Amino acid sequence: MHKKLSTFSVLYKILERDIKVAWRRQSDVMAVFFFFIIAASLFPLGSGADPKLLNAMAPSVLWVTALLSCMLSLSRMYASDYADGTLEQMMLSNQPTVLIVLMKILAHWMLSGLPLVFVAPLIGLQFNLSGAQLQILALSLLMGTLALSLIGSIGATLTLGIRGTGVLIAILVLPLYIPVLVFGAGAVNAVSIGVSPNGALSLLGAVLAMALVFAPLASTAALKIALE
Amino acid sequence: MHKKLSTFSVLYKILERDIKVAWRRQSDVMAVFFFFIIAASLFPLGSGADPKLLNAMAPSVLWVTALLSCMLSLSRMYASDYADGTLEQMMLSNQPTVLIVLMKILAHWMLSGLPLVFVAPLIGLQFNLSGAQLQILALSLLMGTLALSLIGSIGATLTLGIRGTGVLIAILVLPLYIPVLVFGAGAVNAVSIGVSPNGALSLLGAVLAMALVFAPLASTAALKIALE
Amino acid sequence: MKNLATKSGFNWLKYASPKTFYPLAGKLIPWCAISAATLIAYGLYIGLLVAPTDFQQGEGYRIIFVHVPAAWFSMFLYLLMALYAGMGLVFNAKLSYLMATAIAPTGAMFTLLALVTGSLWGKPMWGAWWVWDARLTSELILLFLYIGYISLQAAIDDKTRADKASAVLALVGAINVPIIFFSVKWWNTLHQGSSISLTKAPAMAAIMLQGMLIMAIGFWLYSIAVILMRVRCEILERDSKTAMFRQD
Amino acid sequence: MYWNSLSEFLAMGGYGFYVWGSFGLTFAVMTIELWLLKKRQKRVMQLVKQEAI
Amino acid sequence: MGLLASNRELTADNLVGVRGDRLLFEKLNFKCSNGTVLYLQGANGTGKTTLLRTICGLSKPHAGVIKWCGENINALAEDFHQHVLYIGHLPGIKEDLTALENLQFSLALSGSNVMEDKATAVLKMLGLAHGLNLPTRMLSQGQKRRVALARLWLQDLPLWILDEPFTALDTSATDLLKQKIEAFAHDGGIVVMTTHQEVTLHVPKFEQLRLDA
Amino acid sequence: MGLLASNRELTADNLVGVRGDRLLFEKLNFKCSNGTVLYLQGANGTGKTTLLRTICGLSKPHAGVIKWCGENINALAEDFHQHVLYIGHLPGIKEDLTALENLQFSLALSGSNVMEDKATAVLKMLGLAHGLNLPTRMLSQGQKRRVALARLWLQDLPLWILDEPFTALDTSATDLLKQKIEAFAHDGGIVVMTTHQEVTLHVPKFEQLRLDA
Ligand code: HEM
Ligand SMILES: Nc1ncnc2c1ncn2[C@@H]1O[C@H](COP(=O)(O)OP(=O)(O)OP(=O)(O)O)[C@@H](O)[C@H]1O
Ligand SMILES: Nc1ncnc2c1ncn2[C@@H]1O[C@H](COP(=O)(O)OP(=O)(O)OP(=O)(O)O)[C@@H](O)[C@H]1O
Ligand SMILES: [Mg+2]
Ligand SMILES: [Mg+2]
Repeated sequence: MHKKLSTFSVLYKILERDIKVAWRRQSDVMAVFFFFIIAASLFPLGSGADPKLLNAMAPSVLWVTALLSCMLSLSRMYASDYADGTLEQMMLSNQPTVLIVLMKILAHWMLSGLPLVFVAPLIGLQFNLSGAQLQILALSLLMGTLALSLIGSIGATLTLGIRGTGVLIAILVLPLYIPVLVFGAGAVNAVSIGVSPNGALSLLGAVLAMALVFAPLASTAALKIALE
Repeated sequence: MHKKLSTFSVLYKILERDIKVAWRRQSDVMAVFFFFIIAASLFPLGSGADPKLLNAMAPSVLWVTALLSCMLSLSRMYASDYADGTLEQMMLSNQPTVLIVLMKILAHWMLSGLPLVFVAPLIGLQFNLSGAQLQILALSLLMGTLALSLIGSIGATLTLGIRGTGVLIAILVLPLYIPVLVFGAGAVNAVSIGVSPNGALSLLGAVLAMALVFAPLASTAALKIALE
Repeated sequence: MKNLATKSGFNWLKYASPKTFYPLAGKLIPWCAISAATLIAYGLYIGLLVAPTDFQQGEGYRIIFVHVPAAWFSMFLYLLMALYAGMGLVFNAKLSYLMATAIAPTGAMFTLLALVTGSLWGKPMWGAWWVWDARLTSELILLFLYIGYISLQAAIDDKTRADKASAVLALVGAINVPIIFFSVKWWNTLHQGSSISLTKAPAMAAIMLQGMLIMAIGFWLYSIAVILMRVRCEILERDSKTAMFRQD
Repeated sequence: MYWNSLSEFLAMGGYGFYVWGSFGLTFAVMTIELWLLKKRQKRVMQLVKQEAI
Repeated sequence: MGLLASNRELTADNLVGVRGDRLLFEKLNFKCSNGTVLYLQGANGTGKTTLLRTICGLSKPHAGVIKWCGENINALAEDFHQHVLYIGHLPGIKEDLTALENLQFSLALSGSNVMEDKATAVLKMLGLAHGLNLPTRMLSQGQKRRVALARLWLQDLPLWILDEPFTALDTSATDLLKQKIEAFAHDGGIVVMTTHQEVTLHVPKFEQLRLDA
Repeated sequence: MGLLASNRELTADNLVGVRGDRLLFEKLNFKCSNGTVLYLQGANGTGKTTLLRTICGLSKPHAGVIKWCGENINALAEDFHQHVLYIGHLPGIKEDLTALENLQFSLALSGSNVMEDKATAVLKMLGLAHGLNLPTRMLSQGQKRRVALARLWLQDLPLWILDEPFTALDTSATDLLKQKIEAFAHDGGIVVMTTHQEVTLHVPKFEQLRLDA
């Protein structure tokens, strides 16, 4: 009557479905994207048009904005699956929950972190960043946003089913994001002052590696607690 | 068996209930507050500790952060009333919907805009702002956050019942927030460069007046559409 | 109802059940409180009346007698909280969760005090209420971590879930604290700029050190007393809810 | 005893505001914490008594 | 019961209901006077919920009019709303508030001010004694429904619109609700309701309307 | 039906259920073997949902153990999950996806790969022909439930756990579901279910368990 699916194809289905759902409401995929663009453009509006000031602000403004836009979409990461009972079904699936969590994180990254890697340099141009700076900005975001999705997943699972979640997640997650921000923006700043960004980038890599190990475990524990 | 309540007391009950719900989870009231503090503190971490740069960034950073924190709590403004059917009941109430909407906006402002007026100067100290700058910062936020709640309500009602609302609201609302930001941060910047902030402040007042007239009407229309 | 602690098979946990602990804590509190009051009074005496002035900073340095103990305990209590939270998760011991919950507000309070007294010191010393120095920044982040823990605890009203969820958060925070502190340090060294670091202790006079230590022990005993009081309240509150439910 | 007069003690060599501010705040906050706890304790005790009846 | 004494009438004239691109019902006519229970039947997806929402004015009909005492309800707006009590698929309660607070708020919304002890009494009668001071999030499915339904015992409105009111209720709650509906109809109230359960109601006028036709 | 042929057994040993601080049931014992339908009864809020969630391992029991073929389900974890089909109060479907996509995903989650035409056929049989390619958001309450229940026709799992499966279903859907449950039990399946409706099921072993006691 039916054949069994391999672990791999079950996980692939989970990823595929998250992306399909997001795609169905394209506005969602676009949204993080636009939020980043609009929020980053607010700073020049708020501060007058001094190009030197803008250039100096740019790494922190772009990185903080990227961080906030990834964070904003966190509450969406598990909430709807929780509300409609899909998450229960996932926990009852015959696959280890850690792997399922990892897939959800991956989907979140592909939908909210990855797009930023491509627009950030464009916005960077508005702030008069140099080519080298833009390159490192993109590279640091590529690694950094994955770490943000991983760490963010912990906040998202901890606050499942709690109302007014958006802001609570922010409070839980922002302090944990600080190393990512420091090393990510630090790499771009290093280029600005003519220092090699490699140190910052390798530290960022180390943070990412740590997050890859611990975040899925912590999220899984939090999920089990939330559904109990 | 029972007496009729006056319009005034029905409206008061609506305001009271919103505040009670928020108070029940004190974390909620605190949350916007803390988000503001934490997010504002991220910028120095992204940019290094140069006090001159920080001082120059401060007006735009503080104003943009205040704006973002008001915006983050927008999705909470009507969403839970919508999800559990209370909003339907409000529309079926014997009070004009505009007034009900106005009360919800007022509650939102009291819970998310007003507290910022009080903490912003404290954070301003961390950016080495002067006394005069701090004063104008607080004043501009007092007027500005009310306008933000009013305008935000339009975005919140337009996106009701749409999943992944957080980011979508942001996109709808941020462009409308620009005048508030420009005049609000502009007033503080004016003080920094030794110009009178009165021009910017009176323009901010004009924006607020416009918002007071149009935002409740627009929100009401959006609500009716959302519930149809 | 079966006692949760007995299930785990660790004998010492039996004594760690809230019911046994409640009267024990009640006996400890007065002793801690009295010795805390005595030590703090003695520390104040040394700090304000006996210790001589600092040749660099004048009398302003006396803030050290509250600032430093507060800063120490802000960090120490966080570690302790994470430890209890971890034990709670591992042994499923209710009392451990209760301790973690009770520590958080006091820890946050000391963090806030370290920040405020530090600022009050910084204004006369550096001419600014705040500088973005690595140590100050780390302390600020520590406050955020406490706030996160307390907010999460408050936002979940199913107590069992609140305990477990915030324990997970405390542990995640504990893994992160070293990384955060390290990253902040690194951030500050990259941008040397004008940041002023806290000066190396200028061969602190023995009497100053003595005053500070006494003050610190006083704060420690105060923390114990307050935390135990809070645990007792927590036990009663949760217990009485159970009783309330049983009535019908 | 290090001080010569009370007014000198209070002035703290010109740092009075900062020193007394820190000490005052520290002990004020600690006292408030204690007071809040006492209040909570009283409330809980009342609740327990109510249920006992 | 002052409100219920006077003569009321709810009529539908050639209603047409459309959802998306789909025609649900056409040329629908009915007339309900005091003491009527109008019982909508139909398989899943035939448009019962859509019709109920149209009757209370939450959705506009595609064509046709609904009249309350002879006047179009769209023209009446709030003047009509103050006579309607609608309980839909969604319970309309806040999970953060207690049962009592929820009840008081939903009463206040329609302008009636009910004493706390009266409200408490009704909640107790509905078997919610122990949950009075719990946030409703901590109640079971059926208990939440009971909180939502408690309004029926406390408000003097002449028209009730109930969408599957028996969902999730156990037998004792179902009986209570049935009796309440019967009493209400005897006092001259008008009820429009749907349910997939079998119900027999002893009321002055019991009318059925099938939507599949 | 390979899976169902072998002997399975679900047992509960001295279960204690607690929600918040409230004791719901105590010293609960039961044993279900092939062909059993265990029917949980009890008023609203007596802990039926809690018990069902405990049986599938979503919540941990406060005390006591649940065994599947003699082994503790907590130890089995995923090895137990691959035998269980749970449908709770929440339908577990995404409103943005179509009925077919939802069905395929929930099948994939439990590792079975069903041909699209087979899934389509079941959905059609359940009366969802016209809604196949609509996002489920556009379906009525009862139609959504049908989508959630469609899994029952497509998966070979030996243990079904159903929380109020008849909610929102009209009579024809109720009949289909009843027949399916009966057929499943005759093939040796085990069902644990609750409902507030009256049901009579013709199955090899029909056991009732009241929770109010
Ligand atoms: C991690 C938390 C902190 C610890 C462990 C700590 C510890 C200390 C210690 C041991 C001293 C005296 C020895 C020395 O001069 O180096 C000191 C001095 C000082 N601290 Fe802190 N502190 C902390 C946070 C803060 C904060 C948050 C502020 C300000 C907001 C601050 C402001 C000061 C000032 C102004 C001095 C005297 C500066 C000087 O001697 O040049 N500290 N701190
Ligand atoms: N938001 C929507 N957009 C488009 N069509 C919809 C929407 N909601 C419902 N429909 C369609 O309208 C029809 C009627 O839905 P309605 O909810 O009124 O049915 P119902 O009779 O109440 O069914 P049930 O017994 O299942 O509650 C359904 O076939 C459904 O597909
Ligand atoms: N999240 C929760 N926290 C604390 N208590 C809860 C929670 N959810 C439910 N309860 C309590 O547990 C009890 C059992 O709830 P449960 O949902 O298992 O009941 P049920 O038998 O399924 O009822 P129904 O027939 O209404 O669905 C209820 O009395 C409820 O008050
Ligand atoms: Mg319906
Ligand atoms: Mg139930």
